[in-house]
Amino acid sequence: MLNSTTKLSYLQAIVEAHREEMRRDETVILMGEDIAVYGAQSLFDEFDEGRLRNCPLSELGFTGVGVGAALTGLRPIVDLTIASFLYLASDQIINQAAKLRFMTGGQLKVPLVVRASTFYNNRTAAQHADRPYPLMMNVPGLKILAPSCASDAKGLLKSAVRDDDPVLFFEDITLWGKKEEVPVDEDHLVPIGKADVKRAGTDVTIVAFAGSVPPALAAAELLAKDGIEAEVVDLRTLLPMDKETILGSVAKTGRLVIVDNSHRVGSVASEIAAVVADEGFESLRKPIRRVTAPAVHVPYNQALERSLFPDKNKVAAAVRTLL
Amino acid sequence: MLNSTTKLSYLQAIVEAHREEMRRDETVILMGEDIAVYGAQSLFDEFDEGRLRNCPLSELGFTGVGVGAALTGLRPIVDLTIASFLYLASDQIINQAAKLRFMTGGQLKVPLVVRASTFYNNRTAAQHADRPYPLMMNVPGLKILAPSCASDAKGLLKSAVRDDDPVLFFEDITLWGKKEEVPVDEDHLVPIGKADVKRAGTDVTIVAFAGSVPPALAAAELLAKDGIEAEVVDLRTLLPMDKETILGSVAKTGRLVIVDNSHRVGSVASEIAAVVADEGFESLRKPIRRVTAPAVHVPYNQALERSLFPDKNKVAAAVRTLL
Amino acid sequence: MPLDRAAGLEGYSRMLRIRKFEEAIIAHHPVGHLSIGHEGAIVGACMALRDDDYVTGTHRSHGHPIGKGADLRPLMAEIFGKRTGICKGLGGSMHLTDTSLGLIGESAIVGGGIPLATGAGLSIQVRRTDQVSLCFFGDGAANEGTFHESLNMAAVWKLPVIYFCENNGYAVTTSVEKSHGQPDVARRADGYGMPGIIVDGQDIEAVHAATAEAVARARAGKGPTLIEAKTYRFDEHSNRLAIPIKYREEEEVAHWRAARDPITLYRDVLAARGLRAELDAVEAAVAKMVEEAVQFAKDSPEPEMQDLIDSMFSNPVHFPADAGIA
Amino acid sequence: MPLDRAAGLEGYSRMLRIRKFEEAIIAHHPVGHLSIGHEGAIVGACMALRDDDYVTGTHRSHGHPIGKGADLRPLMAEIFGKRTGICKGLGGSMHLTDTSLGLIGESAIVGGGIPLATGAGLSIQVRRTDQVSLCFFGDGAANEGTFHESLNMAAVWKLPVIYFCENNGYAVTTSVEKSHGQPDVARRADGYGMPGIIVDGQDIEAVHAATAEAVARARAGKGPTLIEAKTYRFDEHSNRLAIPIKYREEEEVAHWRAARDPITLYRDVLAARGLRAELDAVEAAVAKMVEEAVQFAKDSPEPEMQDLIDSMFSNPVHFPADAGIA
Ligand SMILES: Cc1ncc(C[n+]2csc(CCOP(=O)(O)OP(=O)(O)O)c2C)c(N)n1
Ligand SMILES: Cc1ncc(C[n+]2csc(CCOP(=O)(O)OP(=O)(O)O)c2C)c(N)n1
Ligand SMILES: [Mg+2]
Ligand SMILES: [Mg+2]
Repeated sequence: MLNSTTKLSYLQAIVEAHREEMRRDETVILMGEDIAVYGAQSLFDEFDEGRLRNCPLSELGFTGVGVGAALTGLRPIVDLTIASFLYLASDQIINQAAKLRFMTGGQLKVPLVVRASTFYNNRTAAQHADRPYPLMMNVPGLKILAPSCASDAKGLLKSAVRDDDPVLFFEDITLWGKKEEVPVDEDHLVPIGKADVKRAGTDVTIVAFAGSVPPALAAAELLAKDGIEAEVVDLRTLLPMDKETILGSVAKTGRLVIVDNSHRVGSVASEIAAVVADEGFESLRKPIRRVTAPAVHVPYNQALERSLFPDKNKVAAAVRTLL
Repeated sequence: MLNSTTKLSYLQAIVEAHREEMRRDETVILMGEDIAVYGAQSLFDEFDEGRLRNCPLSELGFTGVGVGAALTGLRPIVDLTIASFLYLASDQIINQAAKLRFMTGGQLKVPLVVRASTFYNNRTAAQHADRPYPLMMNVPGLKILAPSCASDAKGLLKSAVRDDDPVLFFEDITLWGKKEEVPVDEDHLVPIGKADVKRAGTDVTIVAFAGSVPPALAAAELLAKDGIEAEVVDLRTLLPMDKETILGSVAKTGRLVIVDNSHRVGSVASEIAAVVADEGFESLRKPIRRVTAPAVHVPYNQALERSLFPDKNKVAAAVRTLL
Repeated sequence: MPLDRAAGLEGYSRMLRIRKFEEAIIAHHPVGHLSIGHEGAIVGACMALRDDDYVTGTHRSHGHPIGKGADLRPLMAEIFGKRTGICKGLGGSMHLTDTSLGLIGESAIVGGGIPLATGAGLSIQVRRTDQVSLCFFGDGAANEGTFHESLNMAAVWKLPVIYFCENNGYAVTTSVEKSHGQPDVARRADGYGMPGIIVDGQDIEAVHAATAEAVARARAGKGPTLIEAKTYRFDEHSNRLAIPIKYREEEEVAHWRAARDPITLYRDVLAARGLRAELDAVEAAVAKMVEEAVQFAKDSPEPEMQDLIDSMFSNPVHFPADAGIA
Repeated sequence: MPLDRAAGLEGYSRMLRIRKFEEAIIAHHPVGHLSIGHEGAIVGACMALRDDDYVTGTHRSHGHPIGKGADLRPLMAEIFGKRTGICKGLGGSMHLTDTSLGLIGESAIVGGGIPLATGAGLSIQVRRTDQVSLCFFGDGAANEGTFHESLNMAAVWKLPVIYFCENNGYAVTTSVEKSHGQPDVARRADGYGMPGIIVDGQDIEAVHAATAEAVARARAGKGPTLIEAKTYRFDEHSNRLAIPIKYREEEEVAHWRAARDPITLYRDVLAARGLRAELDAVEAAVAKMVEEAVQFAKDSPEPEMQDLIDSMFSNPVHFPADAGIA
């Protein structure tokens, strides 16, 4: 039983994590707009509306309500649905959730999870398609998760709910439907702050996360055909970053390519590159390449939109420039 | 006359830029809370309240009002006063100002300037002391300025007002009172996107901006006593960055230290490091060091607060690790 | 008071253009949020405006430019994501913004357009023109902070803005009853010292009359008005979003479609005014317009990376060189 | 109805503690935003609460914990930035938050505390306790989107929250007349289907009565109330901010100080009730409390980096190792 698994999609795994944690702890609640539309409808069969709050269109307000509830005995999960709406709520996340414990000299704790889905490659255009992880990385006091597969999504979300600090949980809609075997163990947790080597290799390190992991792995297969063995590190937690795993891999390969679906300038990839250019410089044999979305907005036209994001060919090409 | 100058503080220079641009172009207006308190009181003698709008406490709203006015024939300067309030307005800046031209296929232009003062080292604690430049660097469509001296502040702000794209203008209150000779020429403009070598040197490149320039220059003087000649590059524009000047300097020195008052993780310094670790790797002889504020919030206690920020000794020490 | 003959027929034509344009979308390129059911509210409001008045809209963006009288071809081409689209295929279904008719942005960030319309009002006041600015938004948007902040500013500054709420009773699956402390958005106006008016959104002439009065107030420098048009969304929230739950009764939908359709209701009014022949002519003309629009969209080329690049900045600096475009 | 003898004297004592605490700040460590003038509003509201009821406050944060009955020593130590401060010297003047009395945050982001208080109300409702949550905010804060979004949610969900506006007529230099569409914050309540009450903030017993009624409603599950206390700031906005312009008349300030001081007004009331001796005793006791608080603050050590590190995370991961602390 403990080691048995069940096939779930990424989104189903997220819903299961809700179900298990809400069963385990009655202080866990879910808040958001039209939560039933975003996968949670099955939860209504089991939990009452008191713990499943459909909110008015008030992102800043209900995120702050989640913070206030977290300060007073609940463990809220606030679903902002589409990550492009995160900006509206950012003040409560940055100035309140991330700072209240500090500003009160440790008197308070903020066990809050904020979910947001990066809604790109979906023909919804510039106001829906942002991947704003980097905007939050500069904020002390937050933890930021961005899983690439169903079991990590489930295990990380459960860890987030049990964590006493505010956690941002980025879902990737390009992965929502992706199915895999997921542990059924209700205490299957994925630790916050640990990367996962999704593929071992010796010639180059490819660091990726969330929706950039599939193209990274596909590129590794392409390269393997030419005898190039890429190690693919799935970051999983963006903040705090697992520097040890990244630096360890680069120490072995001497080459680093970072794949990130966010805009190039000020990206997650930039932070990883900065860390390695300082602490891993001695092991670097080649420049650090970032394969990212360019610093332009996301267009409605589907072909143009697709052309902006990293794919296996772009990743493989970047690797080849280092050989 | 054209080459004559007058002694002004950094804040006075900013007010003069307003005065000159409001005289030159009657579509330029200033909006914000208690604008008289933030240096603009002398403008009331010359311009009517129609163009000097004291706004209600509605940061998201009046920033969006500025965007709407910019779309319809005005060139608004929106003063958010303290940069820690930027998060409240971020949705209108990111989802509207930065995207509207793109989303309309170029039909619209957004000649908007948003001012925000980084209010640190001032005993106002965590909810007032943020330096959130990096949070905006990931946003395509924006230009971000952060001057370090009165003449750059005046010249850059005037360029910003004349620019047809949205521009974020970060003022640094640790510099507000700093006086220097400033050109009186009403067409004295500092170009957006150009860094300035504030001190020439051959042994190490120190990149800094805004309030991190004084410690960088002071460190250079310290180092000079030991015969180490540091080149200090004042970035001035954070987005788009003047890569050419940075890479050119590193090509000469082979060593790079970046000084940034923002939090370490996902900082402006990280982006610079990433660019150089890719495009300037061949000229790098040593690791890239970032001297930043640590990834913790800003405390009220003055001694603790001061200890967080880069100073000449920390910068000099970082340089020495590269020799 | 009723619209005169010509205006009445034009109003009927614009309502029908919205309906047929969106039926064509369903048939040829099913994307986005439809305004079917809202035509009376949208066109009634737009008919009270001049071409040089400003309008902001929402994710439900098709009706607003059509109501303002826009050419259907670039709008349909935009739906198809084509280069000849009103936004070069970069904006898409939620952003049909035709600036030649004063539209300054259809915001897919709910509530995001409210400050923009307010800013247009400020611009009008500072530039001392006699334009007005009209802001379309939904019942759900009325719960966003931007609604509160914007209406208050417009009231303090007496800006020439008409806040026009298309209250269709729902925000996706969430009813007004479950998301508003009390159900009338217009009742919030008093808190800002602003008049708030409720009007039947299915009656184009009632909407036009209420809006015309608010426009007159605004042009006279008397400040903003909040108008709430009670209307209904005949189709699902978006034909790209699967709705797994039942949130409104079939009978309710059926009733509105059968008895409260703004187009059939107004057709009867105009027919009773003896305009049968003219109505037939309008219907033929609209059918042709929509057909041409679809053909135009189909025949149009896709946008290219250069179009995207050209749309990013008015004054590019180190761009596109440093953007990392492959 | 009047406060009984003990409660009246306690109310007088708390008002006086605020006044003397802040006079000591002016004398010894001039930082921050003073509540002098607001004592009647603050204490009248707090006296209607239990120790386990929640309170959120503002940048003008000294009065709220004192009104709730907090020990003055850790508060004064916080003003001095000392390690023994209620927030270890990390929060400071704008954030005197004593969680032992239900305070969950004094927000220096104007309007930022309104959702927090609302969330405490949600928590109470979900956990099914009979606590209430009281939210202090200013007239300026009432123009923030958080005010609108929070009050609407509290009304829809019938949360046990009391929204208490300290309307002192100004936000820094901006008067209510120049920043609100109409001057009464309480009039906005109707838009959310919530009762809105205006009370004289200089009359502690009137404030207490109004708040007690709202608290009773909230405990009974009848939902939130908006209370607007008309009050006045006797000193400048902040004694750290230079105000270069004249935004209120000296006569106005003089009138409030002379005729509308909540402490002298209430002293007269209690004196008339024959409590002169008790009042003298209270005054002596308060003077001593404040003296001890100042001494405690002066004698206390500075916080260290370790205190800062310990306050960052409840569950640190790779911290402080990766934070870049020199
Ligand atoms: C800020 C924001 N929050 C949520 C959404 C997702 N969303 C799109 S439309 C919509 C409902 C809007 O309801 P309403 O304002 O009544 O307009 P309607 O769709 O009914 O015309 C929601 C929640 C969004 N686009 N923007
Ligand atoms: C979001 C935000 N905007 C602006 C400020 C700067 N500020 C601090 S207090 C204040 C005035 C607040 O007025 P009010 O709410 O009436 O409270 P009062 O100071 O009168 O007690 C302002 C504008 C801030 N701290 N936070
Ligand atoms: Mg609706
Ligand atoms: Mg006030």
